[in-house]
This record gives sequence, structure tokens and C-alpha cells, in this order.
Amino acid sequence: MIAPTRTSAEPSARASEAGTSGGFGVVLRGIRKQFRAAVAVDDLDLDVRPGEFLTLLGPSGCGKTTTLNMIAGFLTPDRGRILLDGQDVSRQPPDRRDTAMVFQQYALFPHLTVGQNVGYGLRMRRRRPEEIRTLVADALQRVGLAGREGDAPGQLSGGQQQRVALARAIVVRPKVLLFDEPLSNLDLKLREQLRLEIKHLQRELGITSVFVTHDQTEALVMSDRIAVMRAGRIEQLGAPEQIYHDPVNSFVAGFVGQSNLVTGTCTGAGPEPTECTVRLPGAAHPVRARVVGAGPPEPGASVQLLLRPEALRLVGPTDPPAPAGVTLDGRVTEVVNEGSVATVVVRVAESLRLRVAVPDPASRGIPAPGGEASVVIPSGIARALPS
Amino acid sequence: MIAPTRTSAEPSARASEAGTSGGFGVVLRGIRKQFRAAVAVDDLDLDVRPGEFLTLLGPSGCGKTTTLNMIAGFLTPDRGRILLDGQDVSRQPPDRRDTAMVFQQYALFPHLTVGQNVGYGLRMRRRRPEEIRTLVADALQRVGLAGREGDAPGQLSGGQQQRVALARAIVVRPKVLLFDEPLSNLDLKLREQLRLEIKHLQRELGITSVFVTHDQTEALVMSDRIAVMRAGRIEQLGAPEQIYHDPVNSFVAGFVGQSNLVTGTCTGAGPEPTECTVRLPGAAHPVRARVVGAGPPEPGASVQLLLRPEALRLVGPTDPPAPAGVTLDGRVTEVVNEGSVATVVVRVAESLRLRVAVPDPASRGIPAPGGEASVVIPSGIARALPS
Amino acid sequence: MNTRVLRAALRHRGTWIILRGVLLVLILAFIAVPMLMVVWTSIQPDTYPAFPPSGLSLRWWSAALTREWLLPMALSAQVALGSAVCALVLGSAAAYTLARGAGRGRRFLEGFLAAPLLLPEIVISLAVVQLVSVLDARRLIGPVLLVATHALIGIPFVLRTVGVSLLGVNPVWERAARDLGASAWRAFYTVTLPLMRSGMFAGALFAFIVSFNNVELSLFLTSRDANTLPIRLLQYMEYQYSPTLACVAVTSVVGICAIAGAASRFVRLTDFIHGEST
Amino acid sequence: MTASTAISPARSPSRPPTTATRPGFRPAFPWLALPATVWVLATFAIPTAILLASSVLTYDGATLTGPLTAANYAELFGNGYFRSVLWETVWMSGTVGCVCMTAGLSVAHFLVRSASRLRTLVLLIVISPLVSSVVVRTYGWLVLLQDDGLVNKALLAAGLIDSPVPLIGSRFAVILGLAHVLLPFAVFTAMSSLQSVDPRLELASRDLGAGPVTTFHRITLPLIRPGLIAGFTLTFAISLGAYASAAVLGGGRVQTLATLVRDRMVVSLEWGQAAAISVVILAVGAVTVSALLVIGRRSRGRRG
Amino acid sequence: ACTSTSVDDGEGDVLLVEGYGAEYQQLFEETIAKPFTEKTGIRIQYTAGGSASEQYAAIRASKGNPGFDVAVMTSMELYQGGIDKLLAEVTPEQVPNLANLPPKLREHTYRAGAIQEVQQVVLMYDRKAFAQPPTSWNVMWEPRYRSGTLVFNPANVLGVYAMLNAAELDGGGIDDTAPGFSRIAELAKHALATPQASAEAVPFMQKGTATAFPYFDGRAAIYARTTNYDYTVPREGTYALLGALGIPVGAAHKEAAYSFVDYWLSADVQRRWALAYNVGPAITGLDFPAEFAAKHITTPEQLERTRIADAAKVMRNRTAWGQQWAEAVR
Ligand SMILES: Nc1ncnc2c1ncn2[C@@H]1O[C@H](COP(=O)(O)OP(=O)(O)OP(=O)(O)O)[C@@H](O)[C@H]1O
Ligand SMILES: Nc1ncnc2c1ncn2[C@@H]1O[C@H](COP(=O)(O)OP(=O)(O)OP(=O)(O)O)[C@@H](O)[C@H]1O
Ligand SMILES: NCCCCNCCCN
Ligand SMILES: [Mg+2]
Ligand SMILES: [Mg+2]
Repeated sequence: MIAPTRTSAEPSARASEAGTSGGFGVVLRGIRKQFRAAVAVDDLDLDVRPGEFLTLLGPSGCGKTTTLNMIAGFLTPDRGRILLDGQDVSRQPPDRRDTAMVFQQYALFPHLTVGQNVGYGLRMRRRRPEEIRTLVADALQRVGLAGREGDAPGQLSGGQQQRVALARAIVVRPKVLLFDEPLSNLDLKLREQLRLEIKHLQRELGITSVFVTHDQTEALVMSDRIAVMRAGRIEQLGAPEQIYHDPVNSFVAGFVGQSNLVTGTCTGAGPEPTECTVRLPGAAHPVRARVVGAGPPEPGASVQLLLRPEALRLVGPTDPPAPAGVTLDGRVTEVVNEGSVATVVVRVAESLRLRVAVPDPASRGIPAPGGEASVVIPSGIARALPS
Repeated sequence: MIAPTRTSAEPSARASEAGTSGGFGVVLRGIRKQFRAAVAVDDLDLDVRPGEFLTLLGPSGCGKTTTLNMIAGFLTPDRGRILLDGQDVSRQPPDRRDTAMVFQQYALFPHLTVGQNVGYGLRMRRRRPEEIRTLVADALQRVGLAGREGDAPGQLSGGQQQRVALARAIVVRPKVLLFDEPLSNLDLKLREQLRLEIKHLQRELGITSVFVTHDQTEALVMSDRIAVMRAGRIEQLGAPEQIYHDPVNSFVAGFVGQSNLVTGTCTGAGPEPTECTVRLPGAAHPVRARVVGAGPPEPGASVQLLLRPEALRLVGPTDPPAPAGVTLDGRVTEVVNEGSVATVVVRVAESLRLRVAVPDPASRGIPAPGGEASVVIPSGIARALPS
Repeated sequence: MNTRVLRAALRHRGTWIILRGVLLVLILAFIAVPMLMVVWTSIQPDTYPAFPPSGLSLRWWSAALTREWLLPMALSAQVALGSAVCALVLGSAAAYTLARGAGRGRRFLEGFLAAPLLLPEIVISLAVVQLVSVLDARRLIGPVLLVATHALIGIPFVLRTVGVSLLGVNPVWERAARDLGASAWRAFYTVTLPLMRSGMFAGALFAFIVSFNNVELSLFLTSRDANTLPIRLLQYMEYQYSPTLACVAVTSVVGICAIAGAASRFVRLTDFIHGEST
Repeated sequence: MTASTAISPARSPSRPPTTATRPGFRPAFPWLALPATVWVLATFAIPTAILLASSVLTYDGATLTGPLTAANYAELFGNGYFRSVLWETVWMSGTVGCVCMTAGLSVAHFLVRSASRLRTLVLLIVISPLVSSVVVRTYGWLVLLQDDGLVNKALLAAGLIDSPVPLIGSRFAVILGLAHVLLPFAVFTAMSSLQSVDPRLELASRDLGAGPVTTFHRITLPLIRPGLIAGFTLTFAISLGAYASAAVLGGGRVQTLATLVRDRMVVSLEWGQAAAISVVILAVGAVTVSALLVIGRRSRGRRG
Repeated sequence: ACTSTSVDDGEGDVLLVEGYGAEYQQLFEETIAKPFTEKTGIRIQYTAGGSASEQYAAIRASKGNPGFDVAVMTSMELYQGGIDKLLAEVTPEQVPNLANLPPKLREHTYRAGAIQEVQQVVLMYDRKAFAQPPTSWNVMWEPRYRSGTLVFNPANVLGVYAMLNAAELDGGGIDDTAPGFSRIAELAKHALATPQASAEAVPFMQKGTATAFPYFDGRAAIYARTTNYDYTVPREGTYALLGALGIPVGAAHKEAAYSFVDYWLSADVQRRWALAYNVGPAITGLDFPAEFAAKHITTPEQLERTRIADAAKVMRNRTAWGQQWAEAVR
């Protein structure tokens, strides 16, 4: 049922398309890192496929940066091994690893020009000056800053500085590109623009990339795969669609996207083996829900349902017929209109409030608070999560 | 055509409902403030109605904070007058003005407890200790922090700290509440929650409020009226719906919400006096557009059209029939899927790319890049802006 | 060893770390050993401490803890206290203006107030003596001028420590206080002052120590009634070489450490190092 | 005891001014700097100015008389001995400055960049000399450096020398003593400028393939150069006028400008000369300081 | 008098005396101050200041009002004080006992003070190193001894006299110091140390590392008793240092000062002080034990034989000598 919404071909395929050998990849095995009291990363296994764009997504303090720093070599894992391109680099210093990092605060060398910044890694690799010049010019060209070699980093805007940092990282053609929330410091519009630029560049060069963010939209939009982390562990690893539509638990569901997480009672197994039927308070009919993760719950057990607000439909007295599904009647308690979309909160029962996203409210119209409204749960959208 | 989507009654009515005298309001007349080279605020007139929640919205550096600081008394205007509740306070120091500000970084006094912070303004007003205790407890109760008087501000989370700041401001029952981007430091989820809490509290107390933000969603969701600023001047002042759907120029249109701003040629006046017809490249029929701001353009003149992405409809070969309107055929060049909504970029002509928002892409389906797609511009959604 | 090999060796993490460690230990020994020497001299029996030591003895202490030394010590403490208070008041006030001011005037003022540190103190001492001679105000020589000039070099320390702690005082807090109805003075008193207290503490402590140990500035400014401990020690060294000196030194160091230790319960003395300068 | 870290260390160049330091918000009490200013004027600026002036006048006994004369300077600079003392003082102060700067940087680097638990101990050791007077520390050196002191004993035992080396009264001893006195300040200056360097820049450099030495040399060092210059300037300027260390550890054999001032002031009673030497100290200090500041600013300016 | 407010409140007269520290101060309190107070009722406050030249620097810097009444100095400072007119005139009218001073000493008071003691520069030597007491200054240059000698810095007058003595050995003198400095240069290559203060010589005696060196007889006698060293006056003769008392013109208690100086110059005090401090008295012809008389200047003949440096020349050349010395020992 997941629509072919991705523009991406398979990552490994792309990597070989882009001409790189396709042999690169990052493998973490049983990685653990502890700081004094806190275990930052706990027994982490992760395979980043060659050429893939993998995002570590999670709330603050879940260990994303720590993981990235261990890949880069800034931190040494307490336990476990890190393989870059098949080689164990766990004990190697950062300068001996073929990674390149793009930092949140750019980390451009303030005493060097843009050109010198970009050329730094090449100089460390003892390339010839003319060669450096050419490669730097090319890299700057790629990030849309052709000819800015002579500028001081301080003269550039935030977005431009992050582009320079990107050029500095890609110019050495690292085996792995690492990004630590590179866009968090930028304005929304700029952020949206740079997301796409980074994604395009990565795809073009085919460099394996690990991207850290706590912004779920960023993760969904940019990644080939997303690893959702919590408290030093990976909760779920999968393609963006999978993470969004089939979260393995309520943490992932709540963290990625808006969600209604409602509790109902299992009334039996569904027609399909991976389905069950759930009765919600105030609902005439049970809802059919796909079971994610563990096996179907016992009848009578309480079940958590994930209902994405945008998948629910509102049926006013005057509205066109809604798609097939279960209809719940209730009263509108709150309307939050953001212009392009409005969120309508409908109170179905004391214990059941549903947020329904109404796109383009101006033309579709939305009910006033206090009025009556019916919510349709179209069939096929509900997911039952292990509670 | 603006649907009755607001939950709010008329602000002045609300203010008197809430029991306040209704006589409060802020009036700025011909305010100007210059720093060295830069004119931060330029000949600004603004009437904030009693009890109203008015937002100053604009890009960084447009003079929002400067305006707010002049109302609070932290800065003195170079020219012009500021009236609070009818009284000229232009030259009064901040402690003589009955305003209370909520700052972006909370600005809680780190050496005082939560209770002492909230009670500070009352102490300065020499209220009796028992009275202070009661009022502080009440204010903390209102922001959901009952009983936290003894905590140090540093022990609280960002959201809690901002709630304390809010309590500290409302406890003195100021004539005007001022907010300088109070939510910018918070995470998205928390921000969404606090928006509503602040709004509810303000409505309950009926205190005239001026709110500064550069986040358009925040402005749209919270405000009774929005003043969109640019370079020290107000570009447009109006209700959120008005700002969103009838922006007076492309700056406001571009700043508030996602937008397609496309250029077409005027083919004549529309059937209604405030309409005109515009031919877009690649379109078989002209588009009828409402003219905002100035009078209708001359036939043959080039016109800028605002088309909100969420108002456009995508018609694939298999899709249900679209609403009435003008259809443009093109090719999908890019798809950005955020989960709850996907943005599809359709190239209609070399000079015409349209972004179409597809809600709930999982169930509606979205085309793959490279495929053909038709975009429908439903009638009534286009706006012609002065260029 | 050619540079290539050396560089390769240095690139090796272990070598690099060991080299740095050895250097660090040497530097620390350089700092600590002379100090330990003084302590040790005070508790061994020989006039000319020998290696290896011939034993332990407290015989020198009886001479050290006499009026001859306790009086100058007391005077030094008084002068140090006086000048620390002056430096604290003057320096904190100026630090506040500097922290909240801007522009070229600020830079100039900052430089002006710190300038005494860049001039040899012996020159300042001479200049002050000369001025009071010209003005026929020799009677000021002694505690008055000691306090005045010691405060002069205490001020930059206070400027710095208070400046650093003011960096941590967000001006928005003061604005919030004004906004909530506090007058400028009350805002300062209820918000700023409590928050700069730790910087003031540290600054006063440094000013005290700097004055208590001062030699060069005091050189021409002590008088028969007012001979400070360091000057007294210096004079004594011209007459006699005796471990009594070490005892006196240890006593004063222990005294200052006690004060500093007590103070460090209220402030972090290393704070003044951190952050940017005032 | 002299000195402090008041010379501004490197301000991180990319940091924008905070709202507080922007013009527009006037400080609440602008006159608060006035008392300190008056104090510094009275106890420092005015006396020093008069001293400068008196070096071009004539002393008759204890009384200043006119007319203007360059005699004091002519006498000083006509004197080979004075020139050699001048040169020696500058040279020793320069050495002290370099030693302090280098050693201070090593310690500061450890304190700022290491995560070691020993940091507190190291910091305590670094601060410890501040609590004792220069006389006390010099006394410690005296005990160490005398003919049968620890140093000579150790050298003898190691077989490096066969009779004690007279260390007291050597330039070496004076430099050692001065560096010891001034090292804490060099450490503090270096610390605060190191702290303003974003550690991520060093990580970025390592990440791009530079080893620790190269990273230090190419990234850290250029960024803290203004701070190092400030540290050098501070220790150099203080060394120029330091009396106690030179007097005691120099054993009367090592003359510096400061001991010369005191001799002229107290022993030979040539006050005009003392004033003139003071002016020379001042001039050397001022010229060096401003030259270094210009260099420091230029190296910062290049960054834009 | 403003400077002395803290000390002369009530309880009778007070006299502020500033002089050397250490054992000089101890002896002064016992031998001079206590009996003087008993006799006159004037309390003496003694403060250890710096060296003689430092005392005078204080007088000069304060234009004659340094806050003390009597300074223990040397004849050099009396000379300078006379010229600067910063020391009160001292004549037999105010100080009758001054009349008893031999003319040779009187002329070195420059009417600006009194001489109260005559120290001579002696040769201090290690008894173990010399079977017989050395008889010439020359022993210091002998290869056997030169590594144990001390070359005093002329910042201290002892250094000045040592240099003059050296100059005389090669026919030089106060007007021709070049031979003195060349001898110092030669000696400095081997010498044990170059002390600035006489106290610095003590460790070398206690440890027995010094062989022979010039010293003042006052201190010499102390260490002759406590260490294995003894002292002698070589046959070439030597210089004397004239201990002097000066009264700043601005002294608050001038009358008491005069009577104090007079007291010190009285015969039995002179004798007592000479015996206590092991120096020659300023009055010749007093009765001393033979052993004492042999080692200190007690008779007119001894005084006649002893050289006294011309204060004017010394003061004039002090800076130059300091420099020449520094260059010689460098
Ligand atoms: N150097 C350190 N010393 C001590 N604790 C640390 C250190 N670095 C990280 N931690 C702790 O380890 C945990 C994981 O930190 P990490 O920086 O990896 O989180 P993150 O996912 O990157 O968070 P954020 O989104 O806030 O950057 C946190 O609890 C953090 O406090
Ligand atoms: N104290 C000041 N001194 C000099 N210029 C200032 C000062 N305060 C503001 N400005 C300038 O005035 C203009 C308006 O600033 P203001 O802070 O009001 O903008 P803003 O709309 O609040 O922006 P932001 O969203 O970034 O907070 C800007 O160009 C700013 O640089
Ligand atoms: N600066 C010359 C002083 C010499 C006097 N020495 C006297 C010794 C006192 N113990
Ligand atoms: Mg992180
Ligand atoms: Mg702002």
C-alpha cells in the first residue's frame, strides 16, 4: 500500500551509476559509549549501505552526535567495532579515516579564505597546488559559490557558509560524508532549499552519507533510510515511508509526524493475518487495523491505534460523501488554522479526541468550534501498535 | 469567501466580556527610530485595539523588536508618540509604563526562585507579602505550574521556564502584554502546545497583547490581527485570513505561507469589478483572478498571480475529476514527501513551474518524477498582485 | 634525526602525548619546586638547608612568630584589605559601565584603566614619591599611599573578574526588571548586583593578594611606621640569611590560602580566567 | 607582585555584538566609571606624566629646577654601560616573555582541551604561586640555586659538573625567577584565548586529514596568535620593570633597568637620571607593546 | 611632626632613631637606648631602615623631614647632607662632646653630624687555611686562596674600600682606581661570590668555604667568635668607615636628638659601644684591653695610620665605580 512516492532509485544502484566503486559503507557492530554516568550509545548495530543517504533521527540527547563522532573518530567507542569500507578503523585517529564532516555551526576556519578552507583537506593530502586550485574551484561551483575563493568566511551569510563547509567536505571525495544537524542554524526557507541541494549533490557524487537531525521533516524528505534513535539505541530502521506509515511503536509514531494515538479494545483478529479489529469509544463499528511489530493482540486486550490526522476525513452536514470507513460522530472543540491546512479537534468521547487535518481550509471550509462533526477513519489507514 | 474559520469573537467584545474595562489599547503615531546608519522603524502608525492579540510578523531585521522595545520603554523613539490607554508615554521609563514583556530567552532571574521571579513585579509595586503569595500561586496555577514556587528556574525545562515568564508578566495585570518571539527557543511540538496555551490565557484575561514573531504559522494561528512588517514599515495589517488569502503584494504573499508567484499577461477585466483575467504560459484558458490592492491592471500588462500550492489540484490519468477551473498540463520534475503532505513540482512551461501540495499522499498517491501530470487551478483561488 | 622521521614520530599519537606530558610535568615542577623549597626550609634544622636534609625541626618558627614579623604582617593585611575594598568599589562600578557601554570610548577607558599593569611598578612608585615631594605631601607616604597605589593595580583585576561575571548577566534581565516596575537603581540592586557578586568576591580576593604581596610599588612608599611584610622580608634578606624568612613566608601563604579557601566556598576563583576579558 | 591578564584576548571574530553592547540601549549609570578614572589619573597618570617631565629638568638636591635639558638622556645614552644594561634588560625580558608564552601555552592547552581528571590539580599548581610574594618565591630559588643547593647537588651527582656552578648572580637565575613569577599570568592569557577557539575547528581539521601537530600549527596557533601576543606583551612589560627578582637572584651582578633606577634613586641620589631611566623603561615598553598590538591586530584583520 | 603622631602620644619625650638592623639593633637597644632612657627619661624608638645611603635617600626625598630624628649613617651621607643642607648643623654648642673628637674625625663631620664609631676594613681569613695570620691584602690573589675570596659590590661601601685597597696595592688610590678594577677583574674570575651585603658572607664562613676577604671589624669580631675565622689588618694598612649620626633639618625632636648625640659621644658610652660592637671609638685615648686595642682603632697613632676616603670623591664617583665594577666582574 505504500505508494511509489520516492523519487529515488535503490541507493546501491545509484552509487554505481555515479561511477564510484560502490564498495564503501559503514558498519557499526556492538558499539557502546558511556560518559561518566550516562550511557550515550548502547550496543548499537548499524549498516550503512554503500552510496546510501542514511539519517539518524531522534530527540535531543539520544546519542546521534555521539554515534557520528565515533564514526568520524573524534570519540573512541568503549566497546564494539567500526568498519569503514570493510576496514576496522575503531582505533584510528580522525585524520586516518576517510570521512568528512559538515558541522552544525559550519566550523569554517576563520583565519583562512573560502578557497583555503575548501583546499585544506587537499593540502593535507599533499596534492599539487594547481590541482588543488582546480578541485576547489569545481567544488565551489557545485555548491553555487563559484569564484568566491578569496572571500573571508565571516563575510558570507549562514547559508553560504554552510555551502562552503559542504564544499570543503566533498572536495576530498571522502568515503563517507557525515552531517551533524547542518541545517539547524538556518531559517526555514533556507533550510528547505539546502535540504534539496545537499540531497542532489550527494546523489550526484554517490558518497555514502550519514546525516544527523532531530527534524523529522528533514529526515523524511532527504533520506534513503532513517534510523530512529532513542536513549542510545535504534528503535526502528527503514525507508521514510516505512517509518512514517508503519512505525514499530508509539515512540516512533509520536516522534515522526503528527499523530492521533488512541486506545481501543481488540475485538478479534482481522480478515488478513496481520490485521485485527479494534473498537473505539463512541464508534458504532470496530476499526480494522494493521498490526505492526509483534503478532495480533488477544481479543479483549487494549490496543493503541495510530491514526494520522491527514488520513482522517471530516464530514460536515454539507460535505461531499467521504470514503468508505468507520464514522465517528462528535463535536468540534478547537480549530487551528495555519492557512494551508487547519487542524480540527473533534471530541468523540471523553477519552477520545481526534485531530483531523483539513487541507486548503479556505476552499474546503471547516466547521466552527462547538459545532457537530463526523470523522471518518478510511479503511486501511489504522495501525495497531504494541503498547 | 473567507470561511468563518476563526474561533474568536470580535476582540473588543471579548475584552469587555472578560471584565476588563475595555479602554486599553496601544497607539503608535509616526514612530521612527534610527540606529547609526540603519533606520530600524520608519514612520510607523499602529492602533492595537483594546483586548486584541496583535502580531508583528516579518523577516529578521525588519524592526519588530525595536517597535516592541519602544512600546515597553526600553528605547525612546526619535520621532512620534506612543499612547498607552490614551496616555502619551513616549518619554516615560519602562518602570512607569504598565506593560509586561515575555522575552525570547525567558529572561528569568537566575538567582531567584520561581516564586520570587513571579512575585518580582508585585514586590516592586509594594504589595503585601501575603497578597503576593496568593497572586503568585494563582498565576502559577494558570500556567500549569502550581506549587513550583520553590524551584530554581534552571531546574525547569525550556517550556516550563517560558510558562514562568508568562506568569511573571500576567501576575501584575499589565495594560499591555508584549511578547518578543517567546517560542523561538522551543522545540516544534512544545511550540505548538504553548501557542495555544498563551492564546487561551490571553483571551481569558482579555489583556491587550502585542506579539512579535517571524514564524508565519505562529502568527496565523494565534492572532486576532497581523501586521506584516518590512524594513521598518507595515506592509499589511489585517486578520490572518486576509493576510493569507488577500496579501497586498508579493512580499506579504511570499512571506506568509508557501506560494506560487507566477507571471502572466492580463487579458482583460474580469466579470466582477475586482477581477481580471490572466493568461499563463502553457494554459489553454485564461485564469480569473481577484485583484488585490490597486485597481485592475491594463490588458496586455504583465501580472503576478498568487496561487497557493494547497489550493491547486493535481489530476493524474487515474484521479477522480477535479473541481472546475483552468487545467494546465505538464511534467513532474520533483516530489518532496513530508509524510502528511507531499509537494509536487510540475513544469508547465519553461517559465512556469507550479508547486502543488498533495495532502495525505499515502492514500491519495502522487506521481513519480518525470511523469505527466495536470494541474487544475480551481476558480476563485487566484489573486493578482501589483508587481 | 631528520625532520621527516621526527614528523612521522610526532604524528604517532603516543609519542605526541608522551612528549606533551613530559613537558607539562617539567613546567609544573618548575612552578612547584621553589615553593616547596620554602616550605621545606622552614621545617628543617640547618641555617643553610643541606641535601639530603639532616632532619626536621621547628626551631625557626619561634623567631618567626614574633612581633617583629607579626606587625608587618598585620600592616600588610590592613593595607591589602583597604586597597582591596577601594579596588572593589571603584573597579566594580567601572566594570559595570564598561560591560554595558559600547564603542570607542569604552575601548579607550578599558585601556586606560588597565594601563598601570603595563608600566613597571617601580616607575609608578617613583613617580608617586616624586609627586608627593613636589606637593610637599610626604606625610601621605605610608598606609595612605600604599592603599591608594595598591588599589590602582587591584582595579584591573576587579575589572576583569567582575567583567567576566557581568558577561553572564544578560542585560535582558535588567530590562525585565525595569519592565516589571523596578527603577534603574532597584533593577541594579535586585538583579545585577546579586549576580555579579561572585566576580566581585574573586576580584577583591585578587586585589587583596596582589597588595599583600606587593614589592615594587611599595618600594619607595613604605615608611618607618608602615613597613609591609614583603619589603621587610626584602630588607631582612640584606642583613641575614635565615630560615626564619621561610617560616614567615609560609605563615603568610597559609594565611592567604585560608582566606582564599574560605572565599572559594562562595565563588569559583578560576572564573576570572574564563570567558572574554572585560 | 604585579601583572594581570587584563589585555583583551582574542575576541572570537565571528561573534556578533549582543543587543546589550549595541548602541541604542544606554547603560543605566554611565558615570560609574568616573571614580575609577579619577583614581587612576591621580595615582598613576598625573604622577607618571610629571615624572616624564622631570627627566628633562634638573634636580638641585631634592628640588626640581629648570631649564629644559636633555642632559640626563645625553648622559645615559653616552654611557656604554647604560646601553649594555638597556640591551641586556630588553633581551632578558624578551626571553622571559618567550618562555612564559611557550610554557603558558602548553599548560593552558592541557587545561582547556584535555578532559583529564588532573586538570584541577594542574590548575591549583598554576595558581599557587599567586598566593606568595615574589620575595618568597625568590627565596625558594635562592635555596635551590645556591652553590650547595638542590640544582648544583643534582648536577654534581649526575656527574655533569665537577664543581658547583655559581647560578645565583647569573642572568639565567634572573630569567628563571622572572618566568616563574609571571608564568601564571601567561597561562591565564593563553587559556582565555584558547577558550575562544571553537574546538570543532580542531576537529574539522583532524577530520580533513591533518594530524595533531599540523592542526595545532595551522589552525589553533593562528587563531590564538593575538592572545599569545598579549601574553608576551604582558610578561615582557612586567619583566622590564621587575625589581625584586633581579635584585635578589641577580646577586648585584646582573643589573637591569629596574635595579639601576633604584641605585640612582637611593645609592647615588641622581634623581634626574632615575627619572630618565624610568622614561626609557616606559618608552621601551610602550614601543614594544604598540608594535606587537599592531601586529596582532593585523593578523586578526586579515581574517576580515 | 605629623609623621610621628602615632608614636609620641603622651608619656614624655620620644626620640625616633633609624639605623641598621640585625645585631646592630640589638646592641643599640642594650648599650645605648636603655641607659639613655634611664638617664634622661627620653624614650627611644629605634627602627631598622635600610643601608646608610637608603636612610639618606629618605631624608633627601622628604626634603629633610623623613619622620625620624636621628639617622645612623656614615660620613659620606654627612657630606652629602651638608651640601644639600638637609641635615641640621651639629656643633660643639649643641653637642659639647663633639669637641672631644680628634681633628681628623671632626673634619669628616662637615658640621652636619657626629662620628660615633670608627670601623675599619679588615682581612677576614680562615684559620685553617693560614698557619700564620696573613699580612698582606695580596693573599687574596694567590692561587691557593683566590677561589675562596669575596668580591664585594660597591653598592655597599665595603666594596668601595675593598676596591681602593686593591688599587693601593699597585700604586693607585682614590684618584687612580684603574689598578683596583683590574685586580677586581682578575679576582672575579676565581672568586667565591660577589656579595652585595655583608650578611651574604656569613654562610661562607659558617660552611668554611671562604678563605680570605675584606670585612668590617664590627661584624668580623662576631664571627671570629662563632666561626673558625679570624681577622687582621694587613701591613699595607686599610681604610676606615666612619659611622655617623645625622639629624634631619626637619626633625621633630631636635633638642632630644642633640642630647642623644652628645650622650653617645660621652666617653663611657663610647667605650661601652666600642667594646660591644667591636669597633673603634670616635674618641681616642680611652682605656681598652690590650687584645681589643690591637684589633681596633683606639689610639691616635692607629687613627693616623688609617686612611679615610674623601667623601666628596666617593660620592662623585659612586656611579662610575659601580659601572666599572660591574664590567670588571661580568
Ligand atoms: N562529552 C560528553 N560528556 C558527558 N556526557 C556527554 C558528552 N557528550 C554527550 N554526552 C551525553 O550523552 C548523551 C548523548 O549525547 P549526544 O550529543 O550524542 O546527543 P544528540 O542525540 O546528538 O543530542 P542533540 O540533538 O541535543 O545534539 C546525552 O545524554 C549527553 O548529555
Ligand atoms: N541597538 C541597535 N543598534 C544598532 N542597530 C540596531 C539596534 N537594534 C536594532 N538595530 C537594527 O535595526 C534593525 C531592526 O532591528 P530589530 O531588532 O528591531 O529587528 P527584528 O525585526 O526584531 O529582527 P529579528 O527577527 O532578527 O529579531 C536591524 O537592521 C538591526 O540591525
Ligand atoms: N651601604 C653601605 C652600608 C654599610 C654599612 N654596613 C654596616 C653593617 C651593619 N651591620
Ligand atoms: Mg547532537
Ligand atoms: Mg527581534
